[in-house]
Amino acid sequence: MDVKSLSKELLLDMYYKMVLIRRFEEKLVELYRIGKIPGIAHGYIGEEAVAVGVCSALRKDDYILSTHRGHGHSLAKGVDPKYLMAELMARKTGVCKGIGGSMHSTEPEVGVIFSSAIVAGSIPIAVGVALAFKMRREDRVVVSFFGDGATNRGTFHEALNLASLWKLPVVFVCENNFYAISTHISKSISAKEIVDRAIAYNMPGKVVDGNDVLAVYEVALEAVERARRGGGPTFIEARTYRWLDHGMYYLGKYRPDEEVLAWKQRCPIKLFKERLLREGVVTEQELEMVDVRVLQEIEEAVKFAEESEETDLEFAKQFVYVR
Amino acid sequence: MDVKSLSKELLLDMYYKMVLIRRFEEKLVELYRIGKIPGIAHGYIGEEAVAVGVCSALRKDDYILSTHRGHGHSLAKGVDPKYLMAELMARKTGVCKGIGGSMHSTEPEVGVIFSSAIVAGSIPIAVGVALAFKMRREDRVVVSFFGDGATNRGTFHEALNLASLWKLPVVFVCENNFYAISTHISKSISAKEIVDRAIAYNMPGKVVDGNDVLAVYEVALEAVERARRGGGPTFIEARTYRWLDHGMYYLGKYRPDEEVLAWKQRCPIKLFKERLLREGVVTEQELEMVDVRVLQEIEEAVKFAEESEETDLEFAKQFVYVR
Amino acid sequence: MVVREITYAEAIREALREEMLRDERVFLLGEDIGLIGGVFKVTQGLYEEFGPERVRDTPISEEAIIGAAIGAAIAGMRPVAEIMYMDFLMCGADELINHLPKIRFMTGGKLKVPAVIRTQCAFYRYAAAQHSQCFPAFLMNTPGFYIEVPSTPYDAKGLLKSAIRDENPDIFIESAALYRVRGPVPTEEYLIPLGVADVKKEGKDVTVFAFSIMVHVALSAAKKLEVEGISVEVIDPRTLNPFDKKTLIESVKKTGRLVIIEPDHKTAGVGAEVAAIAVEEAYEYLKAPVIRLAAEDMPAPFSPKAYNAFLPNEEKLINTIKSLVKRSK
Amino acid sequence: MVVREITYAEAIREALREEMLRDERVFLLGEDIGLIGGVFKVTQGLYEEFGPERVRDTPISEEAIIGAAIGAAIAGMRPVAEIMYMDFLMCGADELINHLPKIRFMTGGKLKVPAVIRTQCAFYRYAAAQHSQCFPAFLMNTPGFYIEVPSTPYDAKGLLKSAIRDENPDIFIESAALYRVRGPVPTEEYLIPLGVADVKKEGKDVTVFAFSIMVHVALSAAKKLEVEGISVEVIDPRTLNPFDKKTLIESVKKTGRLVIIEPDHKTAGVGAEVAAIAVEEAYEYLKAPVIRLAAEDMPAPFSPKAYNAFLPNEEKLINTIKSLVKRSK
Ligand SMILES: Cc1ncc(C[n+]2csc(CCOP(=O)(O)OP(=O)(O)O)c2C)c(N)n1
Ligand SMILES: Cc1ncc(C[n+]2csc(CCOP(=O)(O)OP(=O)(O)O)c2C)c(N)n1
Ligand SMILES: [Mg+2]
Ligand SMILES: [Mg+2]
Repeated sequence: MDVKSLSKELLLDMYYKMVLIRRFEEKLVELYRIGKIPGIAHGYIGEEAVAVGVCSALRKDDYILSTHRGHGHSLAKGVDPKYLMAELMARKTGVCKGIGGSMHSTEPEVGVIFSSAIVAGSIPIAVGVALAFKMRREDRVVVSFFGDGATNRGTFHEALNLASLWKLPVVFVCENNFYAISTHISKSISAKEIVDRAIAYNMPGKVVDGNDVLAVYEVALEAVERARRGGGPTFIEARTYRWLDHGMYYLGKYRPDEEVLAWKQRCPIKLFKERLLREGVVTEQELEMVDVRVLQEIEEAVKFAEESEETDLEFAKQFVYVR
Repeated sequence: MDVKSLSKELLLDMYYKMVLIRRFEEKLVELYRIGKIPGIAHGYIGEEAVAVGVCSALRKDDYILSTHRGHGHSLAKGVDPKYLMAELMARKTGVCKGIGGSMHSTEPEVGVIFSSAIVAGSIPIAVGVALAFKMRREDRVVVSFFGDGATNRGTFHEALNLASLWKLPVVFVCENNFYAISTHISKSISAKEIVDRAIAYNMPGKVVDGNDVLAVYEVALEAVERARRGGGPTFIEARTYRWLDHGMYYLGKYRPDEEVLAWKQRCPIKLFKERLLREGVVTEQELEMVDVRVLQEIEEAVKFAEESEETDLEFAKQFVYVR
Repeated sequence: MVVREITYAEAIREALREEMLRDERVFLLGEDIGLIGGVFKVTQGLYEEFGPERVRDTPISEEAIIGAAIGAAIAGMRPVAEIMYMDFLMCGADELINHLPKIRFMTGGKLKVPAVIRTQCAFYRYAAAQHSQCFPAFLMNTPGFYIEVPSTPYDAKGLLKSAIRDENPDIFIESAALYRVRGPVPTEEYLIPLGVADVKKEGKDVTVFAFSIMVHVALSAAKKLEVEGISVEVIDPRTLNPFDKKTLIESVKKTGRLVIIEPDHKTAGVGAEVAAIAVEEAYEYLKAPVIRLAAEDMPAPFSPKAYNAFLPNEEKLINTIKSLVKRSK
Repeated sequence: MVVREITYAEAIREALREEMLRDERVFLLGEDIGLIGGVFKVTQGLYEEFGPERVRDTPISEEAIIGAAIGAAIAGMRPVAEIMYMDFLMCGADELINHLPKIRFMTGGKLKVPAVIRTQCAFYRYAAAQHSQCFPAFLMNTPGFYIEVPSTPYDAKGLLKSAIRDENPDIFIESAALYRVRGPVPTEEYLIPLGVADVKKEGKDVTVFAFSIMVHVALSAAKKLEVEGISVEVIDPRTLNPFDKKTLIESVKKTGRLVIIEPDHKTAGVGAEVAAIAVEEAYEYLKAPVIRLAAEDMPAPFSPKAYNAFLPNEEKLINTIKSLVKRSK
């Protein structure tokens, strides 16, 4: 992808989103350690280019559906970090009012409709959302994010079959970070390559370097435009890596040190930054301004969350039924 | 496949099994109409070559797992028609003691271990049986039968992935009769061809004319031997057609008359018979003897079933738990 | 008000049709529901009238059917999905249990999931253990969706229309054995509120709690007992969630006796909850133990002889009521 | 008999290990159970000891895990499958509900399915609505498998060993909140028969029925009430199927009062069945209504503050017992 063909505004926004995710997750780790965040949480550090590359190809009114590892998706699509942070801290001001927690972000106004904590659980729901768009003749597109591990669930299979059969405007983005918890894809996926699974649904499949935000953006854009034109779904396998452990607990050693190191050297933010500077489309100073802005936003988010009221039972109860 | 390379005994047995299935199912239709068979039942007429071709490639101690449309599989693997008929008539002497009915045949001594009435429900179970064989270092093979419609269930996906990953001795036989109840594969399966789904599991896939018993036998034999040698699973798509409606009720018209007619003209029994005679490996008289024997067996089966005691609640109760 | 006799299946079809005419967001999806109008013919004619976009035949993919219904619902549509047999709900149980009833809650009320999942329990069809299940108690034990269990054409139509309009997810449980049963249904439009039990027959000696097909067994038994001087009140909850405790409790307070007849398994079935409620809320009024008549605690046997004995029946109900009344005179 | 204090997780691990040593047909399968010893570390060390053939890491395929366990079991093996969270049972519900408990029956007793499905309810882990479910009542309502709900290391070990040896399928429900709780466990081998409740504490004024984690709440409450002169008997069923009615009924007959404390939802939960049994079989002995304390009828909220109030607790139990005893003096 030719950097020069893209607006500076877009490039800076991509950089901003990636840094925002990185800092957000770093803060999460810190807050988790000191007991300020309860429950289960999964970090997105190392995978920022996927969420940002994909979401940059979307309109605001396009929808994404996300997973247990969803902070990055939410932030990339435009969720305000303070509401996300408030959710993680179980506050009434959170995106899910402190009821959902880390794994259930939602903010329909910016296009984050739903995240499921069940691996692959949001894939058929994404298909249903796309069906609604198609039936209403809206030109909106849905992105379904999921991991490599999710491609082994039956739900994945049923959903992709249906989406292709009905030519629905949905883009399936498999974030292949090579592991599902401790399980390497070689121990869980029998396909030669994950992308081969698209053949079973007669769906175009693309592999992309998930640490190169512009490469991701490019394939996503093509898939999104195809979906928007009524061309049906696309399957994207974005290869990337998570730097942290699966969640916030140490689960033991299951990845070679060299592997982790090699991927860290291919840090998606670093790669993007270097490229931007090399091509001369932005200045160091401009990037630094973004860095500063992000740090501020994160501090504000934490403050906002901490000052918000904790969600209690009576408050939560009112959301079970529409009455 | 060269007919002459096969023993006359085997060829006559294949012919016998196909005719046995055909007459059994014809009798079923007749008995169903006069209210002698309760519940749900699905006929196998037109698809005989698949069950017989596949089961002829198996040893007695190999196992098959079957479906709602399972009479043909059971008879092909060697279940005595009288126990099967008794089951359909809800008798204590039935293969499942009158508790399972048409959709749940079992006779482990001849290698029919289990049939599920849930579409695709027996596929992961077949994988588990194969796992047991592999773990015990037995050289036995499992065949999992299912329809085209079953390939759309998530269970299918999970099971095939696991079987391939663990290189289990199982052969997946998809009986593609082009319809799941009223639903044509073009309305249910997004893959270009069903066999393409094997690619998603890095599994060899073969398409075969399911009305040509020797063609089926040949691909089955290869797959079975591969599995037995430790080479892992194979996916076989056998294209065939059911002559009857989905079950015993008329559900409306969803297939063009010409289509039905064309397939009936390719009757698997007729094709096989003509070939056997053409190649001169058996005589008309030998085949007629088989026909007569089958008719007798069917009559005996009906008599046996009718004379057997009906299954009652107290009798059935004892089989819920092992105590 | 003009009232005709139509079948339970026709009543359901009318409800679907009227709601589809009324609201273009309503659409149907499920296996074989279009071209052939469903294997039970409930949706017959709708494909011809509304076309394949709004009456969608699907692959055999229960998880995707329910999941797609959820997705369409949160995106503003009003899907009505058909799952052919209640047993097959388990093939889509992750979407059914882990998603459908929890999404509104998990999103802090931001999303609504106005989807209806229609299914049926295949009573008396002799379809054996994997095609005969009935587990409404589990759905009751899963907060977040409404559950309808209509016993008559009238209820079926009125409840289904309400369920489709309702903003909550609904599990609408039909009884295949009732599809051809006729009953009076007005030609004018009506709705039945969700959460209101129906006293199908008034009485004063004993309350019989029955739902779905068992309402008919209860009514028939009540008629016969009337002749013998025992006055039976038959309560049909119509919806299991919301559950109309009030009608039940009032009846039990009046009669002092409660017999439950249910088509699901006895242990941890719907009747257990009903008995527990009665004891919790009408303890002082009970003149006798609460009795539950239910399907045996075993999978459904194929053999019709065994199966007919597996479900509770009128004779057992009559005997139970008689001995209960005698013992607590 | 030498007795040490070990944790609940260690007790489970010992049971698995001993049975694997004893019977080579026993093997384990599940997500992340091998290389890292499970996300809760229950299977730690077994991969190293028994190798990848007998401690099998699987893909995220709950349906295939349960299905493969069934297949291996009917072919003569003794699989023990782990499903990481009870919620995920629903991802394999077709195999779990439509197959596992019905195969022996449907085949007229020709097949046996001696598989064990281990899972856990993640109480107090604040993992929100899709990782906090507990629905043993549904399993009780599904005839055909046994259900263990151990509350102590001792019970966990003895029940699991019995479950593995038992010829029936078993659903073994652990409590993640108990994994690190210690308790006395003999070094010598022992088995606990399936279907025998344990009177965890004797008492004469009121019976408290509690299982899994709630046994600890009940025992702690009982201790405090003892001081106030109320004698509480705590019944732990240990298995929900077979269900030991006798021990429950005898206790209720003795005390005349029954309080149930359960970690599942109240409506149509385990407590409903327990209350119904008490009324059916000890009606004349009851001095007061049966009271159920249970999780709220809503999905589990994430917020710890809300979640802690969502589950029943010691304080509520103490107050309930006090007022029950007072009102029925
Ligand atoms: C159905 C289901 N099974 C198991 C889990 C537990 N679990 C949570 S995340 C995870 C691994 C997911 O792997 P992958 O899809 O590759 O996503 P990643 O975590 O690598 O981003 C597992 C097994 C779950 N949440 N849902
Ligand atoms: C999970 C599930 N969904 C639906 C059904 C109802 N049903 C029974 S047979 C059948 C069609 C099966 O089609 P296919 O797999 O092609 O087999 P065929 O009947 O053509 O042999 C359906 C939908 C079922 N038994 N199980
Ligand atoms: Mg991964
Ligand atoms: Mg078919």
